[in-house]
Amino acid sequence: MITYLIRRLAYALPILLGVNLLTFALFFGVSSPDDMARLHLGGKRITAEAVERWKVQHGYDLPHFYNPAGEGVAKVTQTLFVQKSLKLFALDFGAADDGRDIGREIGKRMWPSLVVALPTFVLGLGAYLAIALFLVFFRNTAIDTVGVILLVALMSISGLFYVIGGQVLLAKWWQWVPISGYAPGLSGLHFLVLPVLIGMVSGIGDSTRFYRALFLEEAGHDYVRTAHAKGLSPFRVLFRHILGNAAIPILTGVVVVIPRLFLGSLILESFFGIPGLGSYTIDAIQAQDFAIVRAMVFLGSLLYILGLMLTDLSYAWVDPRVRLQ
Amino acid sequence: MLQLADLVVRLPDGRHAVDGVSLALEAGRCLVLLGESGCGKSLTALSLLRLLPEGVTIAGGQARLAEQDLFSLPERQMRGWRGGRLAMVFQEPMSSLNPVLTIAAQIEEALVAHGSSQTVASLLADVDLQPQHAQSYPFQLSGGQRQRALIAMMLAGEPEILIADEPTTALDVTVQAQILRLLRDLQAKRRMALLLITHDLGIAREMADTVAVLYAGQVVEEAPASALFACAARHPYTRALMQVTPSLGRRGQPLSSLPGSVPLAGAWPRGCRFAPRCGQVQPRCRELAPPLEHGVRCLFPLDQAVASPPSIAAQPLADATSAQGTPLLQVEDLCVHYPIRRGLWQRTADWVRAVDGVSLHLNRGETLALVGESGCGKSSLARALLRLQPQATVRGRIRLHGEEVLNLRGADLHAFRSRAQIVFQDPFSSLNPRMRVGDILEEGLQALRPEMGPGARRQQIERMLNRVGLDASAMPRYPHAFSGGQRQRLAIARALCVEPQLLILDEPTSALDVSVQAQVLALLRALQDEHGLAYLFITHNLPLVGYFADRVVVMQGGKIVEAGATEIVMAAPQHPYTQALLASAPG
Amino acid sequence: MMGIQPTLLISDAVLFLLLAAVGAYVWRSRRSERARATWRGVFAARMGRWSAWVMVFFVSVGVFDSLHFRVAVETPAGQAQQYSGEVLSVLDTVLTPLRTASEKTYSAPLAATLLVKESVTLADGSVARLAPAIAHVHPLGTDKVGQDVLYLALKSVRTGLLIGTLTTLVMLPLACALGIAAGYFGGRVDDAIQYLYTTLNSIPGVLLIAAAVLVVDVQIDAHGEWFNSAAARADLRLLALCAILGLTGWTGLARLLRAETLKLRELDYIQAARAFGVSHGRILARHVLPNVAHLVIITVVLDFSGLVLAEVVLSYVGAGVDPATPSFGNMINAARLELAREPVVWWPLATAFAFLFTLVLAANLFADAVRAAFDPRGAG
Amino acid sequence: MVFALMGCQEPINSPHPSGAALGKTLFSSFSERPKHLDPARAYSSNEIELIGQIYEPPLQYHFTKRPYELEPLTLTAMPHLTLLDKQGRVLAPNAPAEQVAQSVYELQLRDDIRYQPHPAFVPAMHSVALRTVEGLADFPERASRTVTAADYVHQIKRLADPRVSSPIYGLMRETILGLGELGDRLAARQQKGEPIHLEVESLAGAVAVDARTLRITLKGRYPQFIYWLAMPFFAPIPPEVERFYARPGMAEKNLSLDWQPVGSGPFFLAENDPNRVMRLVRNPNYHLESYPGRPDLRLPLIDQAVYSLEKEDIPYWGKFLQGYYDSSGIASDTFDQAIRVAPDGTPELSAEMQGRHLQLVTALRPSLWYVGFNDLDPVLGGRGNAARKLRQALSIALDWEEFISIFLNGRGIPAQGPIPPGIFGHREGAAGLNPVTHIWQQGRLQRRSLADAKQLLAEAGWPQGRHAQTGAPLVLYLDTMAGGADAKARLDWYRKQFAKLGVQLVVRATDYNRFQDKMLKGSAQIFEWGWNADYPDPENFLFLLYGPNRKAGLNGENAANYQSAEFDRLFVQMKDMQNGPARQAVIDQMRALVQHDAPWAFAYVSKSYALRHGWMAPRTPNLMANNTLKYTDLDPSARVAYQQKWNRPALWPLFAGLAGAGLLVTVAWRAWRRREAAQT
Repeated sequence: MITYLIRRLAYALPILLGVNLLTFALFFGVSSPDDMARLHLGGKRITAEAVERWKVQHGYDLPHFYNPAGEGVAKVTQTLFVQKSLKLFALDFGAADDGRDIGREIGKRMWPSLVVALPTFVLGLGAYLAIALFLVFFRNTAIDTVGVILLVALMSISGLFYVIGGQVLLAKWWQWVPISGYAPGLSGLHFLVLPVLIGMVSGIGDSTRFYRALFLEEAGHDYVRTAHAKGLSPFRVLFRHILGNAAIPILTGVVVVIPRLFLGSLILESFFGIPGLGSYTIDAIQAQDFAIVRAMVFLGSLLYILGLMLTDLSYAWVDPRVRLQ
Repeated sequence: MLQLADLVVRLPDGRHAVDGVSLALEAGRCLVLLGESGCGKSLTALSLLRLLPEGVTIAGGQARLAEQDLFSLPERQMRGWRGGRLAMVFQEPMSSLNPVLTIAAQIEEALVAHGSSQTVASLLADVDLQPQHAQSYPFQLSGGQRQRALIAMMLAGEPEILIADEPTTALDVTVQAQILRLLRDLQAKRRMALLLITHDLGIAREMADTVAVLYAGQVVEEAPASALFACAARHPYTRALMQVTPSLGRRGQPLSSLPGSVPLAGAWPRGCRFAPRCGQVQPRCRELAPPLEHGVRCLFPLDQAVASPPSIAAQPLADATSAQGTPLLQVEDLCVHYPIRRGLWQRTADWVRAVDGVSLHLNRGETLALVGESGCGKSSLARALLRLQPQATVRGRIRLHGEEVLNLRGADLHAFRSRAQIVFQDPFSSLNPRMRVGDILEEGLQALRPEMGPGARRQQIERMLNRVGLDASAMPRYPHAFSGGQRQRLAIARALCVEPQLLILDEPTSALDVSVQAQVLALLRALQDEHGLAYLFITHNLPLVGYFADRVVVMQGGKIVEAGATEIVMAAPQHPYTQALLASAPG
Repeated sequence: MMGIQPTLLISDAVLFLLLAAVGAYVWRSRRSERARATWRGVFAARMGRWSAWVMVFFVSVGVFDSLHFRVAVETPAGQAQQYSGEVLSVLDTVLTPLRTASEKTYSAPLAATLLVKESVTLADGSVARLAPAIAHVHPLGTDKVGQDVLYLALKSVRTGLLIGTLTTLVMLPLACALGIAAGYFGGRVDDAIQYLYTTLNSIPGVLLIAAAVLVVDVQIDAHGEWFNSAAARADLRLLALCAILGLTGWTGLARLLRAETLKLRELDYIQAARAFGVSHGRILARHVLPNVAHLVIITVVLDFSGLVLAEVVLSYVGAGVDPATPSFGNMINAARLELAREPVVWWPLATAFAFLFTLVLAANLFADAVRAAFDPRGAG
Repeated sequence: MVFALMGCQEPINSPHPSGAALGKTLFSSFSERPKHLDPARAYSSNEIELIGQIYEPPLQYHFTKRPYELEPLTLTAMPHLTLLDKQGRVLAPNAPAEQVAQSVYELQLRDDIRYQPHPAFVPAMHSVALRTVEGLADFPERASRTVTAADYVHQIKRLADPRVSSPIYGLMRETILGLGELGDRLAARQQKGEPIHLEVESLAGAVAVDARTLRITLKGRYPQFIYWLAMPFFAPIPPEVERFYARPGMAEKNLSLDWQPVGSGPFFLAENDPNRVMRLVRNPNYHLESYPGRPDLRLPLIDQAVYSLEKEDIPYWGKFLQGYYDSSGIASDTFDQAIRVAPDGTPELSAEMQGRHLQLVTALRPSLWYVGFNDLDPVLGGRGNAARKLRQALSIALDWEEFISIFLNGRGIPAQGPIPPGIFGHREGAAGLNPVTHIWQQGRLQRRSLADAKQLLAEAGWPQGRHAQTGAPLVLYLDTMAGGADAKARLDWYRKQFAKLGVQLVVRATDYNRFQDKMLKGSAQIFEWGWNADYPDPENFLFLLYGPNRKAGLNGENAANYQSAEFDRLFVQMKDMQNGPARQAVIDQMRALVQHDAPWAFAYVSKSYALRHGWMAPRTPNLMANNTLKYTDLDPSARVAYQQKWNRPALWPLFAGLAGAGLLVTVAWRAWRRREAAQT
C-alpha cells in the first residue's frame, strides 16, 4: 500500500513536469512579459522605463531557459522557467501580476468554492443516483421511457440557460433567494440554495443517464438473475446487488473529481459572485494574469492526480478483488 | 409433482423458442433435459422460475406445482416461491455470484428472504465447503467451490425442486464429477426433484432417471434413462446423437454423420423439424408434424432393438511412433514464464511458470493429443510453439524439421509460419467479423506466399473451400453468415491455404455441438490422410482423445505427467492425475 | 445579372472534404449488408428517424451556408473585374429578404413597429413620441442593431456544425492512431501514450483551451496578411478553435480505443493473423481498425452535441469563436443581458435557445439511435 | 428550507446580513476588484473612487459649484504660487513662459487633520511577532496622529520610488524639480541591492518648511499642476506606515499600502475582501467639515458604505430593483425599464420607476469618445488632401446620433470637437459645431447628408468606394479589443456605417495586449478610443493631439499620431494661458484646425445617468470630485419599508412543485402495484 502510494507519486512527477512545460510554452508564447507589463500598468501614461521596471519587479526580466549572466547554478536557476514554472512544484505560486500572493489567495478562495461545489456534488450525486435507480426500477415501463426522453432534453440545454433561467425565475420573479452573493458561515446559507440547485440541475441529464446505463448493464449480469432466483425482493436486488456493484464504475467517475471540487465552477461562481477559485480563474483568463492561470493549471493537474490516487484507494475499499501494491 | 404442460416461450421478435414442451418432475427423481445449443432447454428452465430475459415471454402453457399454476401466480407470491419451493443453479459459477459480497452474506440473504431455520454453516457443510469459506469473496474460490456456494445459496429456501442449468459445463472434468455427485447426494438426502439441463450424453447417462430430449423447441423423445441408454432410443435424432459422440470405443471407425446443424429458433422446417437432417426421412415427414406419442415425436420411430454395443477392442492406427526417423516437431525442455512485477520499481519478483520444462515430439501424419485441465499450460505451449508469445519469456528448444524455431528471424520466421498453423477453439472469435471470407483466406497467402499472383491465390482458396465442404460462393460473404461448424471449416481452410505441415488444433470442437463436432473430426481425419499433416490436438475431452489421437501427453501444472500411445494411456493410466481424469469423465 | 466569384474558405474546403468522406462511407456501407442492416436499425427507431430528419435540415442549412462566393461589383469597362470583399453564401442569397431587411433596433416577432419609442418630428413640426413602423416583417423579431433574429440563428447553425464536426476531424486521427497503438503495442509505446493523455487530461479543459486560443489569437493577429477578407479571418479563427478542441479532446476516445484494442489484441483472429506473419500495419488496418470503428462512430456522434454546447460556454469565458462570427454562443452572450430589459426582449434568447436546443436534442437522440444500433450493450 | 427562512422579519432574499439595512449604511457595488489602493499607484477610476474617500489630497473640487472649482481641503487657503526666473528672481504672475524657470507653490496645512487609527502609529506594534497575525485586526493597539507637511513630502518622494512604480512618475519627473534625479538615484540603489530609505533622501522640489508648511517647486511653468493637487497622488503618507508594512512577511499576508490604505479622509477601509465585499467605515478622527451651505450637516453623513462585488449586470440590476442597492448606474440594456425620453428629448423616469419613488440623476461626463484615424497610415493618414477628404467622408458617414440612440439609449450627445462640455474652451450650439460633419438647421444640429460624404469620397479618389483608376474596392480595417456581449452588435454597426459609402470595413478584434502593441507600433488603421478628463482644463484634451505626444514610438497619448505644426504651435501657446477670451480664441483656432483635418471622427460625449432610491438624499452629481461619499445621505427606515414591500416570495410555484411530486409518486405507486400483481 505504502509502496503503491510512493509509486503513484513517482508517476505523478513526470506528469506534473509535462503540464509545467506545456503551460510554460503556451503562456510565454502567448504574451511577452512586455505585454503583461503594459496590461498591468494600466491604460494611461506608460513609459518604456515603467515597463522595464515592472518586469524587474515581477521577475520577468529573465531569459527563458538559460541565463548566461548567472554564476554556476544560477545560470539555470535564474531563468523564467525555473523561477516561474518549476517553483510551482514547491507549491510556491509566486505573486499575481497585481502583486498579491497567489498561494494565500488560493488558500482563501478554495473554501467558498468548496462550500458551493461540495453540496452540489453530494446532493447532485444523491439525486442522480436516486433518479437513475428509480428509472431502472421502472425499466421497460412508460415511466422509464418518459424519464429518459426528459433526461435527453435536459442534457440538450446549455448550462448558461440554467443559470440565466434560475436567476430570473427563482430569484427575480419568485424572490425566494438572493439573486447572487456569498457570505461565509451559516448566515450565508441562503446564498447557496440557487447555485447549488442550478449546479445540480445542469448535471442531471448527463449524469443520470450515465448512471442509469451503468445500472442497466449491471442488471444484465448473471448474479442479478441469481439474486432474483433466490427470491429476493426487487428493492433488495436493486440496492444491495446492482447498486453495490455499480458503485465500482461510479467511483471511477466520482472520486477523481472530488479534489477538483476545490477549483469550483467557472460559470456558477462568476454569475453568482462567489469568491472562489472558479471566479478567480475566469477573472485571470479575462485579465490575462498568466501567473494565476499557470498556478491554476498546475493546481488543477495536481488535484487531478490526487483524484486518481484516491480513486485507486477507493477501489481497494469497495472492490474486494483489488489489492494495491 | 411439477407438471409442465405445453410451454410456449416467445422471443421479443415474436418467434417461438420453446414450442409446446411438457414435462413432469417427481420428488427424489432426476429429469435430464438433453439437447444441443439453441433447442430451448435453458429457456424452459428459466420459464419455471419466471426469470426469462427481458422481452422473452411465456406465451402459453401451465406449470402446476401443488395444484397451483406457477404462471398465474401474482409476482408478489411468485417471489416467495423462487428460491423457496423452486431453486436454480446456473452454468457460470463466477458470474452468477455477486463479486463484491462474501459467500456468507449471499447465503444469509437467501436465508432471511425465506425465513429459513438453516444456518450458513450448516449449508456450507451440506455442500462440503469449509466454514472458513464463508468469509471469502467469490474470486477467492475455485470454480468448483463457487458452484458449491451457489448450490448452498439455492438450498437456503429448502426447495422441493432444484433446476440445474448446465451446472458443470464451465468446470474441469474432475470437478465436474464432484459437483454431479454432490447434486445427486443432495437430491437424495433432501428428496428434491432435480431438473438437470445438459448437452452432454455422458452426464445424462450418469444422472438421469428420466431423459427428455429436446430438439427445435420440442421434446422429441422422453424415456427412462435406463431404457434410453440401453440403446433403445427410438427417435432418429436421439439415436444419431449417441452415434456421433466420439469415444475410445469408436476409435478407427468413422462417426456416423448427422449433417447440417440445429435450426435457429423459429426458423423451423415444416413437418417434422428433424426431417432435413434425418437419415430415415420419408416424404411424409416433410409434410406432417408428428405428435409426441409413447414418448417419441416421430412418424416412423425406430425399433428398440439395435446394433450391438461397439467393441471396446481398440484398433491401433498406423503406429507412427517408431516409423519415420526424425520427428517433424521436437520440443525439448520448453519453458514459458510470465513475469510478475512487484514493488516500487516494478521489478520482476517472480514468474508464473505456465509451461515448465516440457519435452515432446510429433511425427508427420500423426496426431498428438495434449490433455489437461484449464490452466495447465496447454494453450501457452501452443502459442509458444508458434512464436506468438511476445509478453512471456520462452526458453528451451523447439525444432521443426530440425530448424530452431526460437531463433528464427525475418524471412526464416516467415517460412516457418507457413509450415506451422493453428485452428482456434472459438469459431466466432477466430474470424474477423468485418472481413469477407475470401479476404480472410487470402490474408495468409498474401503474407506468406507473396510470390503467388492474385489468380493463383484465388485458385488455392477455392480449392481449399471445396476441400472443407464449402464453395467459392462463400468468398464474398462475411463470417456471420455461417454457422459455427462452417466457420470452423473456414478456419481450417484458412490454416491449410498456406499448406502447413504442422497444425495445432486448440480445442477445435469444444465450442461445437456434438453433431457438428463429428463432421469436423471427419474432415480433419480426411485432411490428415490426404496431406500427411501432423496434428497437435489440444483438448480436455478424454473420449475425444480416445477416438482421435495416436498418442497422448497429459499436462498438469505446466509439466507433462504422462505420455504414451492413446490406447495404453487410456486403458492403463500410470499417473494418478491421469487416472483421476479418466475416472471423472462422465458416461 | 452580376457575375459571381466562388470563394472557398478553408473551413468550406474541410467541410466538403468531410462530406465527401461521409459520402464515401455511405457508398461503401451500401455494399456491405451488415452495415446496411446496422444503419437500417438506426432509422428504424422512431426517434432515430425523426432526429435524422432534423439533422438533415440543419446540415443542409450549414452546407448552403458554406457555398461561398463574392459578388462582382460594377467595374468600368476596360478594368479588371473586381469583386466585393464581402463574402456571401448561398444561404445568404436564399435569405436575402431577411438578411437585407434590417431595422434600426429591436422589434418583437411579427411586430409592426419597433420596440422603443422615438421622438419624431411630425409634418406639422410638432415632436411626438411614438414607436416607428418597421420596414419588414420579422418572424422572430430583430436584435439590438435591427438584424433579423431568424437570419442570425440560421447563420449560427453553420458555426455549430463546423465545431461539432471539424473538431472530430482533428481529433479522430490522433485518437485512433494513439489509442490503437497504445493498446496494440503495449509496453513502452503504451506508457508514452498514456503519459501523454494523462498529462493532457490532468489540465482543466477550459483553462487549456483558453490558453491555446490566446496563442492562436496572437498568431492570427501577427499575420494579418493571410486574410483577404473578414470572413477568411473569422474562418481561420473558427478552424483554430476546432483544432484546439480536437487537440485537447482526443484523450477520451483514445482511452476507449486503447481498452478495446487491448481486448481485440488477444482475440483469436488477430492471433491467427500473427500466426500468418501479417505485418503490424496490416493487422491494425484490417483487423483492429474496422473492429473499433463502431466505437469511433458512436463517439463522433455523441461528441457532436457536447461540442456544440461547449462553444457556448467558451464564448462566455471569452475563448470562443470570433465575436464577429455568428454563433449560438455569441448570440446567447449578447441576448442574456436583454432579459433584464422592460419590456423584456426575450426573442433573441428564446430563438437561440430553441435552435440550439433543437439541434442538440436532435443530435443527442440521433446519437442514442446510433449507439443502440452499433453497440447493443450501451443502450443507455 | 424556503419556509424555514421565511420566519424572519427581513425578506428572505436579502443579500445583506440581517439588520444591516437599518443602519446608516450605504449599499453599493463594484464590478472589478481594484488592483491598487496605494495612492501613488492607483489610477483607474474604480481605484480612485475608493481611495478618494480614504485619502485626502490638499485640494478638492467644490461639491456644488459649476463650472468646477477647486477649494482647499487640508489647507487653510489655496496654494500660493510664486514664479521665479533662472536667477531665482520673482516674476510677475503673467510673465511669459520662456522666462519662467521655476514655479513655487506654498501650501499651508490645517492643524486638525488626523489619520485614521492604525497600529503603525504605535511603535510597539512594529515588533509584534507576525506568526499569529492574519490581518490588521490581530494587532492589539492602534493610535493616530496629526498630518504633517513631511508626510506630503514623503508621498511625493514615493512617486519616484522604483518599487512603487507610480503611473505618473514619467510626467512628474519632468514637472517637479529634482524628482527625476531622485528617481535615478533610487533606481541605481535598487539595482545595486542597497536598501532604500526615502526619509533620508532629499528632494529639492518638495520641502517641508515646517510642520504645517509644504513647498513644492516645479520646473518651468505648469498651470495645470494645481489640478494634480486634488488627486490622491498628492495625499499624505506617514513614513511609519510604510516602515510598518515593509517588514518581511507583511506583503505575503496582503498587509501593504496597496491593500490596507492609511489615510486621513472621512472613511477608512475596515474590510477589504475584494473577492466579495469592501467596507468603508467613518473615520472617527475626521476633521470638521460640513456640507456646503449647511453648517449643521457635519460630514461624513453616513456611518458605513458596503461595496459588494457584482460582475454580472442582471444580478446587479435585479438587486437594485429589489432595494438592496441604494444607487445604480443604468446599464444600456436595462435602460428602457427605468427611463423614457420625454418628447423634448430630456429623459425622465418611466411610470413604474416613478411609482417606486426613484430619482434620476444625469450629468455629462467630462469625457470624449472618438474614432481615430492613424495619421501614419498610407491610405488614411497625413496632411494630404485626398486622405483628409476620405477622413472627412468617413466622419460624416459614422452616424453617432444613431449610435447614441441604439447603444447608449440616448445617454450622450454627438461630439463636435476635441473639448467636451463642462471644460473651458467648449462652445455650445452653432459656434461649436463641426462644419465638416454637421450643419445648423432650425436651431438644431443636423448631420450632413450621405451625399456630401459620397462627394468627398469621390474627391478623395474613391468614387463609390472603389479606386478611381483600378476599381479596387476600398477596404479599411478597424482595430478593436472588443469582446463581451455587446461587441458583435457594435461591430456590425460599424460595418453598416462604412457600407453606406460602399467602403468595406474589416474588423480586427484582438485582446488588450495586442491592441496596445499595435497602437504603440502605429500599425493600427482605425480604432475606437476615449479619454476621461484628469482635470477640467482644455490642455487635458488638446494634448491628445499634440504631435510630440504621439503614441507610435513615443508612447504618448496622441493615439492617432496626429502631427500638425500649426496645431503644435498653438498648443504650446494655449497651455500656459489663463482661462479667458485670449485662451478661448486660441482654442477656437485649434478646434477649427482639428475639425478640418479630421484625425478623429468625433463620436460622443456620454451622459452619466444614475438612479437612486427614494430614501437617498438628493444630490447633484460632481463628476470631477472623487471624494463624494462623504456628502451622501440616506433614510434607513424608509429603505427597510420599501425592501419589505418589494420582496414577497411567490408561493404558488412551491405548491405546483409539490403537486407535481405527488403526481409522480402516484404514477410510480400504481406502476409498482401493477407489477406486483402481474402474472406471467
